Amino acid sequence: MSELLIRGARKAYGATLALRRGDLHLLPGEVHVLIGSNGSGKSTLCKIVAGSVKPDAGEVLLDGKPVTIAGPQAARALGIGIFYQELSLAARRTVAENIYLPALPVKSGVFVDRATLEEKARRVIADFADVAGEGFSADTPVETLRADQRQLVEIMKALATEAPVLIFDEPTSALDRAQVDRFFEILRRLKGEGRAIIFISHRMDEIFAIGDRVTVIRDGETVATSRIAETDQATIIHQMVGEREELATPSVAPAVHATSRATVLSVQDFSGPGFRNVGFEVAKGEILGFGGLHGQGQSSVMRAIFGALPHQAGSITLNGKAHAMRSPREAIAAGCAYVSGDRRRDGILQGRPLLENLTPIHFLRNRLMLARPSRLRERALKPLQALKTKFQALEQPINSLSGGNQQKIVIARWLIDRPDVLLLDDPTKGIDLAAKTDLFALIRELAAEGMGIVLYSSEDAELLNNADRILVFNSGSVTRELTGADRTRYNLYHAAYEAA
Amino acid sequence: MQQIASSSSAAREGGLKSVLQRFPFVPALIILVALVALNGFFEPRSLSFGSITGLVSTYLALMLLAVAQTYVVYAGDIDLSVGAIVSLVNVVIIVLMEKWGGGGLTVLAACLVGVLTGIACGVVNGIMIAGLRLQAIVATFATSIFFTGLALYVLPVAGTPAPEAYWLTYGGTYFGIPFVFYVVAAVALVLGILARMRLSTQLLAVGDDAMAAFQSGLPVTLIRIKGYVLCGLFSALAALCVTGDTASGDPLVGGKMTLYSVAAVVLGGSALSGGAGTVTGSVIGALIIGLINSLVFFVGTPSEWQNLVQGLAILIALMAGVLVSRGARA
Amino acid sequence: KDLKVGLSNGWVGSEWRTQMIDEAKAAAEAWKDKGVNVEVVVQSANVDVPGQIAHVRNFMSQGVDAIIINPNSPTAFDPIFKQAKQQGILVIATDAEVSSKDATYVGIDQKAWGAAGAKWLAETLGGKGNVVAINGVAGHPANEMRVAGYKEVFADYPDIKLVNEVNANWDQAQGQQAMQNLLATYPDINGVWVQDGMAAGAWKSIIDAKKQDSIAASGEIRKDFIDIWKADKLNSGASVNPPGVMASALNVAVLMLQGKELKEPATAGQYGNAMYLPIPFIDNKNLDEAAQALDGKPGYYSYTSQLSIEDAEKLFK
Amino acid sequence: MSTETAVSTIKAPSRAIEFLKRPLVVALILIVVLLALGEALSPGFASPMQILRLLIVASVMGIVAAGQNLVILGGREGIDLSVGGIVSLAAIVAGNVMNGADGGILPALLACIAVGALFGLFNGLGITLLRIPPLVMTLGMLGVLQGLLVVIRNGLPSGRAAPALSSFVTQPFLLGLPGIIWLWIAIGLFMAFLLKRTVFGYRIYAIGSNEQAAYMAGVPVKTIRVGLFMLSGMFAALAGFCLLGYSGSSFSNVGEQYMLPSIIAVVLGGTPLAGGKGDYTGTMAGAVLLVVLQSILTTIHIDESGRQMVFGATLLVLMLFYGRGRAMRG
Ligand SMILES: Nc1ncnc2c1ncn2[C@@H]1O[C@H](COP(=O)(O)OP(=O)(O)OP(=O)(O)O)[C@@H](O)[C@H]1O
Ligand SMILES: Nc1ncnc2c1ncn2[C@@H]1O[C@H](COP(=O)(O)OP(=O)(O)OP(=O)(O)O)[C@@H](O)[C@H]1O
Ligand SMILES: [Mg+2]
Ligand SMILES: [Mg+2]
Repeated sequence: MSELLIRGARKAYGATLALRRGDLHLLPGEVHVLIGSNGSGKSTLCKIVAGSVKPDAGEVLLDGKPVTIAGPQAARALGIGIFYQELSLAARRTVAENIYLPALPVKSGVFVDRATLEEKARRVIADFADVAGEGFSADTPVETLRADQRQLVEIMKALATEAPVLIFDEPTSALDRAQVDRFFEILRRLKGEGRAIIFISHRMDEIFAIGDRVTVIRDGETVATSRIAETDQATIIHQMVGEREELATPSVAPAVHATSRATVLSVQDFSGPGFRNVGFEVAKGEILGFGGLHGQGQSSVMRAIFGALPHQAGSITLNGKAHAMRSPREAIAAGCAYVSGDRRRDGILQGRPLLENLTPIHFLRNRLMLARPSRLRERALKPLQALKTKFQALEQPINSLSGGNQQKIVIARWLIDRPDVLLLDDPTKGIDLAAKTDLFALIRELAAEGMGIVLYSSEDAELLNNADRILVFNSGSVTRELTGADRTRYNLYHAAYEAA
Repeated sequence: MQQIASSSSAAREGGLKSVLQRFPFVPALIILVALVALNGFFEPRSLSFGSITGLVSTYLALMLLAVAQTYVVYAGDIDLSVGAIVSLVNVVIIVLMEKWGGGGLTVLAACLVGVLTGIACGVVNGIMIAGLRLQAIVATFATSIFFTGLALYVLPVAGTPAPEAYWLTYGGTYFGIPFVFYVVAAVALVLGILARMRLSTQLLAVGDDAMAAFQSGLPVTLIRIKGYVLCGLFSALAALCVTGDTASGDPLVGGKMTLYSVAAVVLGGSALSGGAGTVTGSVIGALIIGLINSLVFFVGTPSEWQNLVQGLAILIALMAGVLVSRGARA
Repeated sequence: KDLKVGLSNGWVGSEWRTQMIDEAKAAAEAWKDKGVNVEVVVQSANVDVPGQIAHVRNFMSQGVDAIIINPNSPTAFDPIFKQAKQQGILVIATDAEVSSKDATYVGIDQKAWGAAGAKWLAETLGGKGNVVAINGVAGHPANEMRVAGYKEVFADYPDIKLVNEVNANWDQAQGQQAMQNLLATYPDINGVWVQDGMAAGAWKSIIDAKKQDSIAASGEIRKDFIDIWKADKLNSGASVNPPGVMASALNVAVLMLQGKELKEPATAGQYGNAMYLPIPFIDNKNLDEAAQALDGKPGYYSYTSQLSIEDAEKLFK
Repeated sequence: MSTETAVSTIKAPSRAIEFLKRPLVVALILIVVLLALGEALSPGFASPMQILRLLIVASVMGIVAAGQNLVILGGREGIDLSVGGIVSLAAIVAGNVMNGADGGILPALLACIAVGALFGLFNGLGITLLRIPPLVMTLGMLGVLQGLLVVIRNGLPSGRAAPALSSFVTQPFLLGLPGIIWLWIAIGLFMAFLLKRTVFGYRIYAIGSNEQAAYMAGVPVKTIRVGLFMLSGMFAALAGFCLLGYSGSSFSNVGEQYMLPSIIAVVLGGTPLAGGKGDYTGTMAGAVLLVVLQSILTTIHIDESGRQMVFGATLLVLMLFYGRGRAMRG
């Protein structure tokens, strides 16, 4: 039974004020939702509580007593367990070792007690056994797991602490529906046991499904705490965005049909790692959605079209010309763009200025040899404005931006020189609602200008609201095409869950 | 049908892969066996018991030094001062044994001081790199200069002999078995114990992703310092072996061994980036280096070509080691 | 009977060592004319002391009759030489002395080598002046013996002041840099005692500073230096450590293997197992002869001398 | 008690302090301090002539470090241990091609640059195509180069520098500065242009900071990396060429002393070994700093053991100034 009170937490990174005044009152037996737009300071607040970030000011009270959290170890000792948004896994260690890494069971004081470890891990894994998917066991090295499975390991790692206070910083961003459901079941059970739980997500439906109370944080400052039952989506969004009234109702663009029927991208009999016999066409001005459960080949198909994965069979025709697409370079030269949801791995150039992050595609498409910063700056500013990116100067390093704004930079790099085909592979992962709205408005605009767009999203609502046509993937193949009035949530789920 | 076939082939592949994952030194072992066979083919007497004993006693020091290097490599660090530590410990024990008279007990006491010296060097390295967050390659290069200076201070000129009691023991035979094999057995036992210790797993986890390990609540700084301490300890043990084989003090004796120790670790299938490897592999890697050197001679390479052929052979073995161990993980 | 002799060289960082091996091989060839088949097997590589111990072990595996070694350590080979002797192998060290009672040293006295250069310098300076020394690798026995040699000589000249000693690791460029630094801080030096390998570099700095007329410094025995020495009329003197030492050692070894006995047993030196060869000295008096001896040789070729078979035979009963 | 009760206003670090923390500035200040110290210890140390001579030595180091800098900036644990071997090889090749004749300078320059590029190419191909870690690949290549040097010296006469090259390196050329210093300045400008004003430069930083992301953004990762290692080989070869002019004749192992110090110069110049950050201006200051430090130690009259201890300790202290990594707990 733990009650956690955080008052006036503050953290600055150089000139960036990540957290201005973080307040949070967490009670035993509740799931307390923390919500706020990208870069509002949620993760920073969590990391302060978990001891991995040192606050500049503020106090933490545990059960009414002020405590010093000197580091992650101290936090654990105080009974605080955390799921990190960016995960904290050792890729080459096994699932079991990862789950118990902070507290490996020992015998004789120094030796790892393998038997106990495996057994304890099996018990934790058992909770997720049927939703974890293939190849998930206690002795699997984490590096061989899929993104959603890794997130499950991080969840198990947090659960294994059996801490009275548990923090989950966007634990569901890569999970599929069944996995989320299972996770929520467990959260409810823990809540029943009297644990105090912080839960962060950008998905409204999840928040209302699991939360008891919600604290909204805006620009590093706690603005309101209310009971979920006594608030609604509109109110929360209003609190999140402040004065930006027009965003209070999420704008849902009606499905617009392709303005021109000219095919810009055609993929036939396409097979490769994780997908088989996929075929489709994208017309100019069309937004084609990829749907289905997580990891059914949607991402692989996009990466293969983009040349980042090899394909074994099939053809890719872009603007009427066949391309082998052996590398991203070739795809980019052909007019293809790809935005990955995994920006840390595929997107950002860590530590480099925004300008350098924005220009690589521009260089390649214009075959430039010399870099003239003034010219580049001019080119780069326009797409940043279109995406409403928050930044101070093009010279600031990209890691000084929040996750969402980093993703906007990654998207903007493709928009300096318009591509013909835009492949969006879960592009809004970790982006806040306001930014999503901006982004989809822009995507629609780009389509209207004649671009062909392929969109995969792990959020069904996003697909349904934005795609003109949806191909539902199941086990690496397209099993259903939803058009026009068929694009309903029911149809989508039905196609996704039926046996391939 | 199709699915069944493909999944069973995946299982077979997985079998080989999991063997390599559990025992990443298997490729190195194969190279080692091949080298032993080639040595035996070109010079049958090199496989005689005496020659093998000689090989082991000569390269025992490098094996231990490779082991020392492995523990820091586990955590993604590197130690370019191991050779200097060997030199320092060598001169320290030689000078002490001479000063204290060279009797049985004083020899042991000197060895103890030597081991403590090695540990102290490890602590210095650990504090510099893990504590004060200097970059391992350059910081240990700087400490290696410092340790070498210290060794020169302790013994300005190579030459002071070790007491006979010391090197006769090292080179001696007991119950029909040469002393070095007892050492090998003892080392194997210690390594087996260390491999089962929590520290090994923690070092590997830190090497895998230090930030993740820290956020998980591991005392990363302390773990890395412990890695350097283990490294210093095994470097000191290597120095004891060098002293046994050379029976004298030399403030420069270990200098060239540093880069060989790194090569041995890589040959043994450990990743320099940390997080993966075995000490067994490193021991095998050290033997591979020794056997390459003797093979180049036994096949009758002209003297002016020996360096080039050795260099090429080691380069190729290094590349093969990296390629195979990556194949195991890919 | 055919003889098999193993040659071990543990450092390949200089042309001198290459020449040493080449001359030893040539000496083995020369025995053919005498009807003695001497087969040499060579291990020449950059190795550390343990690596060179492995050389000896490899020779033992091959069953050679004698081992001639240019050792990387004076004392480290005691145990392995003992084993070699037990196998009936003759062990001869050259160029650097070893402490093993089971080996014989055939080569020059490094201390006398250092002393000869110092004596020349002291006399050239008329017994007074400021002198600096540029040494090889600190802690290396050959270096330390040479240092002991010059220290002893300079001690006899109270007006010679040794103002600084530095180490330049037998590296020509480092010798040049060291000299440059020394010239800057001690503008009034009169003499430089420097070992071969670095002397050419030191002289380059002296010439660049246009001080070649006011400074006397030791020189080298390599042809390209001797050419400059002659052309620029440098005030230099060089004690010769001839690369032929290993050839000399080989000739002695073959005679020993034939069962001949030395007239005077090898008992010189600090370890009582040395047989010292004469140390030629080149100065301006005999520079022309030296230059003539090197005529037509490549630039890296060192002035050399060795015990011919006949010379060696004279040492035996 | 609270985590940190003081309600502090965040101190925007003052501009002056930020400026003083820049590696380049730190290095320059330290250079001045060391020169003053040297002058105090031995008058004449900081005379203009002597500073010029130090700069000549520093420029050779700086040219090697230019290549090292590029390779390190390119990330993926980029490092080039083979530069020492390439410097030696290039000096021998250049000496043999020109053999004392001024007319041979240009062919000699081209020949040794080609040799440097060739070995850089081998390094680059091993590192990109076979994905051997750079430390391992270049360490192995160093062994091969050392062997090659022995073979080559057996077949080639040792060459001599042309008089024009010697005077270019050691004699005043323009405005009282020797040609090599002008060359170094030109290389400094070239590097600044390359890194800040060319697409190649942008791409170096891109692959250095996140190779996978760079690949996905169409950067020809392998081509760039091979190019970096070729440039490193070429800079090392150019340094070998200049070194020939400095010392007049080529001799073995001239390059050995540049291997690890070139890395130290880069680190002292503020480029972390992790890559993706830093520039060459800092490295130039780092090279001068290193050379000034070394020569101060030559001029003071202490034992070699003392010199080495002071040198090692000073390097560690310098790294503590600005070579430190980030704390885990931000
Ligand atoms: N290590 C860091 N260095 C510099 N700035 C940082 C660092 N970590 C976070 N920030 C900045 O602090 C602010 C808050 O970031 P934080 O990660 O807490 O946001 P968040 O609410 O979790 O956003 P998201 O929903 O995108 O995850 C952002 O502006 C971010 O750029
Ligand atoms: N299929 C892939 N998916 C994602 N990343 C990849 C893939 N293949 C390679 N990479 C990343 O990019 C790096 C370089 O890859 P690569 O093939 O193929 O360079 P490249 O762009 O083709 O260079 P070049 O055009 O000069 O051949 C790899 O080391 C890896 O990190
Ligand atoms: Mg966050
Ligand atoms: Mg390619």
